[in-house]
Amino acid sequence: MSRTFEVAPGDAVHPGDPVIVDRYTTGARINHWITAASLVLLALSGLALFHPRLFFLTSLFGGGSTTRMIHPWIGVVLFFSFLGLFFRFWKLNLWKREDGTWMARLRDVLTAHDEKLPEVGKYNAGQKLVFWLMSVLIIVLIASGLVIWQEYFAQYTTVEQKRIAVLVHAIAAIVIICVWIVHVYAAIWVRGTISAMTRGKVTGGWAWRHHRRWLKELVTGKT
Amino acid sequence: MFPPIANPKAEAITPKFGEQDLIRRSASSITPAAKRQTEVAKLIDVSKCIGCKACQVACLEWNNLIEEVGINVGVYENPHDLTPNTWTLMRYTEWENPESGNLEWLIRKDGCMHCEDPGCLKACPAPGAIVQYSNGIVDFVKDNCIGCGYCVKGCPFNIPRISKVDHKAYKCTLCSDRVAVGQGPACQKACPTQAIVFGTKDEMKQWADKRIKDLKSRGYQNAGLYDPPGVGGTHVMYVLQHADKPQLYAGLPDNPAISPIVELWKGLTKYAGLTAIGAFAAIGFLHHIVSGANRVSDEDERNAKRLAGGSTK
Amino acid sequence: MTNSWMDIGNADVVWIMGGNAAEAHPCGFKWVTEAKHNRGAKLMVVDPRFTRSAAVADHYSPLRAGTDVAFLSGVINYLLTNDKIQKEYVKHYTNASYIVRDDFDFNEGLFTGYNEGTRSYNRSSWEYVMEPDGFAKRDLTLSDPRCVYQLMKKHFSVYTPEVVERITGAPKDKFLKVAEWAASTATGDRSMTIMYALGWTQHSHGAQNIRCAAMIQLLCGNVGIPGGGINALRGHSNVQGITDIGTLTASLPGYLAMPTDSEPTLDSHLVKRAFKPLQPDQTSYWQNYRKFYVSFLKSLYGPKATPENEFGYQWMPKLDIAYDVLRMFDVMHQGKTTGLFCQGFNPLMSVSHKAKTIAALSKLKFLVSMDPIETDTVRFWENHGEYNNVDPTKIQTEVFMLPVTSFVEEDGSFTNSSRLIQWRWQAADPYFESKKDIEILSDLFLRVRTLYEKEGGKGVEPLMAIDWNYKDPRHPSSDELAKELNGKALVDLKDAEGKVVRAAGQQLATFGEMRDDGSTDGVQWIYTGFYGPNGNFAQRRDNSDPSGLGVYASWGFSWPANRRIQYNRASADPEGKPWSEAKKYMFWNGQRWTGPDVPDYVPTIPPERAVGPFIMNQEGVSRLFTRGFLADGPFPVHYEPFESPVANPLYPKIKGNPAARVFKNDMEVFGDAKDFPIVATTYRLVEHFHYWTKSVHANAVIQPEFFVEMSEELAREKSIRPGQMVRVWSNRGEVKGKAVVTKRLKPLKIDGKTVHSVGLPLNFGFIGEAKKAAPVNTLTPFVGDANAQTPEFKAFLVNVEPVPGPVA
Amino acid sequence: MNMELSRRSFMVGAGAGLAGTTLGALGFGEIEAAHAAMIRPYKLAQTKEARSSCPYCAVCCGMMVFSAKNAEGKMEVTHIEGDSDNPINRGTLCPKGAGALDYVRAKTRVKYPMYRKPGSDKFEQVSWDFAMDRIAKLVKEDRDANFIEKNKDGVAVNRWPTMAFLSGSSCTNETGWITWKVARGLGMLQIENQARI
Repeated sequence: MSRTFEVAPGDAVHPGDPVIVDRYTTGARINHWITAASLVLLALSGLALFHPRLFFLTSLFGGGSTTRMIHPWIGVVLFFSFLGLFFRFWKLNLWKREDGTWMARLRDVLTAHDEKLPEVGKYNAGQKLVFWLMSVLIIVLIASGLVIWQEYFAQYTTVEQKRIAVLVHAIAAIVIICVWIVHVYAAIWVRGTISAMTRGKVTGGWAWRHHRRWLKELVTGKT
Repeated sequence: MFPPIANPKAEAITPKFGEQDLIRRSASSITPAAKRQTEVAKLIDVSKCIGCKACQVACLEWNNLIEEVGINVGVYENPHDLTPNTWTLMRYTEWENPESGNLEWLIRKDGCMHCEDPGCLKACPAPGAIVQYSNGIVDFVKDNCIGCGYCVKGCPFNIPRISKVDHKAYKCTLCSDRVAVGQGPACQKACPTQAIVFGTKDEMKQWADKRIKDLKSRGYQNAGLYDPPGVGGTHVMYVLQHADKPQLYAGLPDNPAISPIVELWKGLTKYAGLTAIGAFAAIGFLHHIVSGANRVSDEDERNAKRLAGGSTK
Repeated sequence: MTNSWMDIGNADVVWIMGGNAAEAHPCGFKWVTEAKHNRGAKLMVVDPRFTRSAAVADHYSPLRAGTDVAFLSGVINYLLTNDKIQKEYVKHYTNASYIVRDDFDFNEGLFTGYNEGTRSYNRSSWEYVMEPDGFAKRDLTLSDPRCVYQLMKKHFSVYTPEVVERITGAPKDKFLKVAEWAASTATGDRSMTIMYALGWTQHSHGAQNIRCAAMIQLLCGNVGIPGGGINALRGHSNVQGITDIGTLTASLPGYLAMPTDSEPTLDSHLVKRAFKPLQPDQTSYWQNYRKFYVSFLKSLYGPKATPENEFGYQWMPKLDIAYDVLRMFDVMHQGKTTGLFCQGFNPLMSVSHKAKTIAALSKLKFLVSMDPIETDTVRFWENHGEYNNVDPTKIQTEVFMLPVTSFVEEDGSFTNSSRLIQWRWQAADPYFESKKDIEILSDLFLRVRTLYEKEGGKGVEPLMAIDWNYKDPRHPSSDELAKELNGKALVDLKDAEGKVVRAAGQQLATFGEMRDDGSTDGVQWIYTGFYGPNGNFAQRRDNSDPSGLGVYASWGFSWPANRRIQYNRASADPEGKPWSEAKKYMFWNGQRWTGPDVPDYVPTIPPERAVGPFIMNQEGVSRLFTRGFLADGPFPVHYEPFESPVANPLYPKIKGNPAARVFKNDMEVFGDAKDFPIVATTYRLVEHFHYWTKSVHANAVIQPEFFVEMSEELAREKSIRPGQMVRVWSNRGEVKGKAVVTKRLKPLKIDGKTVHSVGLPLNFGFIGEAKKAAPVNTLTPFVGDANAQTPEFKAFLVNVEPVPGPVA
Repeated sequence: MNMELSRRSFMVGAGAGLAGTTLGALGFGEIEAAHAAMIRPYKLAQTKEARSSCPYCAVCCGMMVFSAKNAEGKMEVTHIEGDSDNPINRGTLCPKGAGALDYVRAKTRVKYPMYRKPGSDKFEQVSWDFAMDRIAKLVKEDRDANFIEKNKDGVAVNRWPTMAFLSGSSCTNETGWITWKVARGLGMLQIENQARI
């Protein structure tokens, strides 16, 4: 039986010591970091207007009014830049049978018993979950965000609709920040990961340990 | 006649209240002065109102507001709604009373109600952009306003308007600058029939009782005072001929209160949200301490090399 | 107003009809709300529209515009047939008991003496029967079939509630409630005030509308008492004062008359007017006419006025005919007028039949406008598209627009609607190059005189005779002029014992001090005392009110003689006792008349002498029957407006008021009900003042655009949507405005047929900040009241249709 | 309430813990200290007051007119409101009176003498002298042409029937008297005011 090929254009293996694996193209990396930066700025400016205790964050953006003005625009940037990521990655993030098993063994994931986990492709279930959550939440945020974008869209909705939107926006924002924390922490905890987004490369060992099938397919694809 | 307030003086006068008399300040915690100032209130007696709009003009003039000249769209309301420059507006309702069969022309002066529990202030994220004085006046502080429009969502009466020009929120100040020097609001001073009176909240309630008695004697059995408890009472109150049906008066809310959605947003969400974020951060932190980093072993590298081929030393 | 604004607070019933006080006089209307609040007074409003006044009324009745006489006569009939009148008052203070000549009669809608050709009456039969002793015959039992009371009962008996409903469309029950509430004040311990304005005067039978109201008040005993009276709510801030001054074609200051061709000498003028009393002991104050006239001439001609030259009487212009505003524009339209001065006046907006006004103005050689703001009139020659479609190149009129100071840039005295004279202090410097009227007119006068001195010309003597003795002749001060109005002693004035009562040069304290020998001057006898020996009383600012009756006797000065309620002698019964404690005002305390006000006559004249309160009348009493003083009859009669949706239901043959004057070419442009089935009425809006505030930003904001008010029924019938542009046209022109569809206007059943009405606010034009509109006087007919020649703005015929296009 | 309090204080910790520590250290905290002046300064200070009366209707409401020196050193009105001492209006004003300031400074206020030539489609600014001389000349021309000293019966009638004067009913009594004196002094009969309309 044949399985779908788990490799993205640009992924490649370079034999050597250690083996080096190309994971992300320059384009993908730039795209990611734009998204990441906007998300962080959005979180900071958003939180500033969300909780009085954090209002001081507005000074990062040159005061309350500019924060109010800038935040939605960053949102727009995030939306389109994430759209880029989405079209790059959505195929490889489709849910697979082994993802279920992987999720079932979350305890082994958290205790770093990777050997007990099924071989996964370029992305494991956790990463896929982050991907899909981000996608959904960003749509929710942009939609609710437009409703409460006073400067341009105030006249199109009722006060009651705005109230709902502002609540939804707040909740979605909190969730996305949590998802972001997971994402970032995972990258830190699983050593050797960050280079994937900085230099675009990981070591063969990293690939072997965390994304064995991806590595195998790269190799077999190569020979 | 309710005793008129003495004429204003053409000289500098030290304000009778100010920052030291705040009891609430948006997005910031303050310690209110030990002694609360006497609560003031504006009483609008709809049964005395002739809808002349003197209040609208007096408001424009005193506050140096320039409204634009609109058009007629088949009604008496002009402008057609509150705007950043129109802080008060006469709203007209023609109602045929099913009981008496008489036509009643109900005319209500719309504007900020100066709630005891102001939804705008609760919703406002900008420290000090909305303040409440211990005399009950809820005021917007332009320089602190960031124009986010949260006050619009917080207000149960749909009063604040955001300027397209300077992106600041505007509404009736109850002429805080006049009250501070012992005057009543400009609209109250102008009102030809004393449909608007101003004084301490107690005085206003007593005056309202007189008016309600008069109305009942004229057959308005449901005449009453509109001082909605849902927002802790207001510092702008109405005498209504039909206090049982506030909705009649151009949609005056029956029992206004800060929207539960806003309460949820500014309440639980605010706290739970940050807790969740904090928690996630903390858990990650702890997990790292407990389980340490997930490192790639040499063996992994060897396996990789074995798979990928290439020289070995 | 017989009473004051504040006095309205003493009323038990307030009746607003032919006016809309809440809308046109909001701050005066305050006193209605006070009466309601403090005394539980009832407010009733009768109006074609449910007005802002009606919005706070206890009772509202509609009626068809122009049928007030029928409605009011119905009330008179109700009072008489149900004997709801204050008998003692009627007996002693009205001419109810006077016997009328046998040859006086009324049938088929006409009184005796009508001449169809001249549209006028020979009024000789409208008179009392005179006794040999020269006094009029009376029957105090009121039983003589020829006494005024009996004649009234007969005359008004046709106006039953059913007939009233048939003519006016006012539902019987609503009409009866008004009558009952009015009757409730015929008791001596309750009072009713009647407040009216242009809604009564601007009809071809305007004077008779007001007559009806006066008769009702007299029958109820409501004249001369607190909270009573006939209260004309006047328009412009000083229209009362300017009318007192007499800038009216046939007037001199203080209601003295212009000389006419038929009065070649001073005596021939005076003899007609020194009315002798018709009852013993009556004051008949006009007996002093000569004193006032001579004092006036002394002010006008100064030292040049001497007994030898009839005090300059011969220099006075003499009137050939009366040039009321309608005739003025008719004459102008005939091209007989060279120049027009408009001082704070906008005739293009305010005179009927705009097309005629434009044609008339275009025939002028020159027009001078003196006004703080630009008027539509001063730009009548300018093309404003559909709103003023003229061709400037075809208009040869020279136009001067002179900048005049506004009210804050001048000082002087003002006489409000209730005869109260107050002073205004200057607050600011003149705006840009603007100058005060006084300065401009003095300058013009002196320049013209100089030209005559240099070049000579016609009428030099009368021109030079005018006394112009001011500190700065080019700029007389308000203070100097105010003093002139009051008058002074020119020599030491001595009483019978030869004691000097007023030293030469001293200001006079009352008009009682005026003399007819040239030893006093004084422009305006009714104002004498306002700037007396003790200074300028217009500036008095003591607002204490010891009686609590809203008299404020030391605030300003109320002419005549600082009297706040006129005819206040009638607040006491013939014995001098108050009619009731509730209405106690002026009364006889055994030695003198006393109370919070100034009595009508010498305070020591005892009640026994039965001197009547109505001192300006020869009878000393008021007139329910006006003798020959009105052109169209001694009793009111219901006549339809000249443009009416139905024939007169009582006298089908009579069109309009038979004694009203109509110019030929205007008769031709009356429309009839066939082409114009809808009744139109014009009115003012509270947001605007006349034609000024369309130029005032704040007011343009709160009421920006001309509109047409109509009932939901009419809108449905013509498929007009709210806010849609509609076209309204009469036989004289058309206007366009936004439709305001309202429940406040309702179709009425008139004589069995449904009649619709539209309301047309008149405050809009083509100059200013409000949206441009054609003036409503494009539509109005060019016909006036039979007596006052006030144009019939309030009832005429139009048609209405939607103008295709988007709803606003 | 206590619950609420305790929860809040906890949040403060969490909030700070998340980002506050570092950013707070950079001194952004100050922003909260910056308070804006809140109540607008009283606008009638440094004005002069005059007692006036409303120019509009015949209620003649008492007015307080406040003015101050403008750039050119002329006294200029800055605010108008009702005079509470006046027994008629007790300080109240209708929408016209309340807006009287906009009348004084109306866009269509006439600033200079303006003159429109016959057939012209515009006004041009002229001097007072030009205007008054021209009017005086026109007046004399017509008066000389149409003034009637005696009627056919030889009665002195001294009238000038071809000139009309509409006298303003918002002028002072004193202005009214001068108007009467000038108009009648010249012999005019066509004189009217707003009494009828």
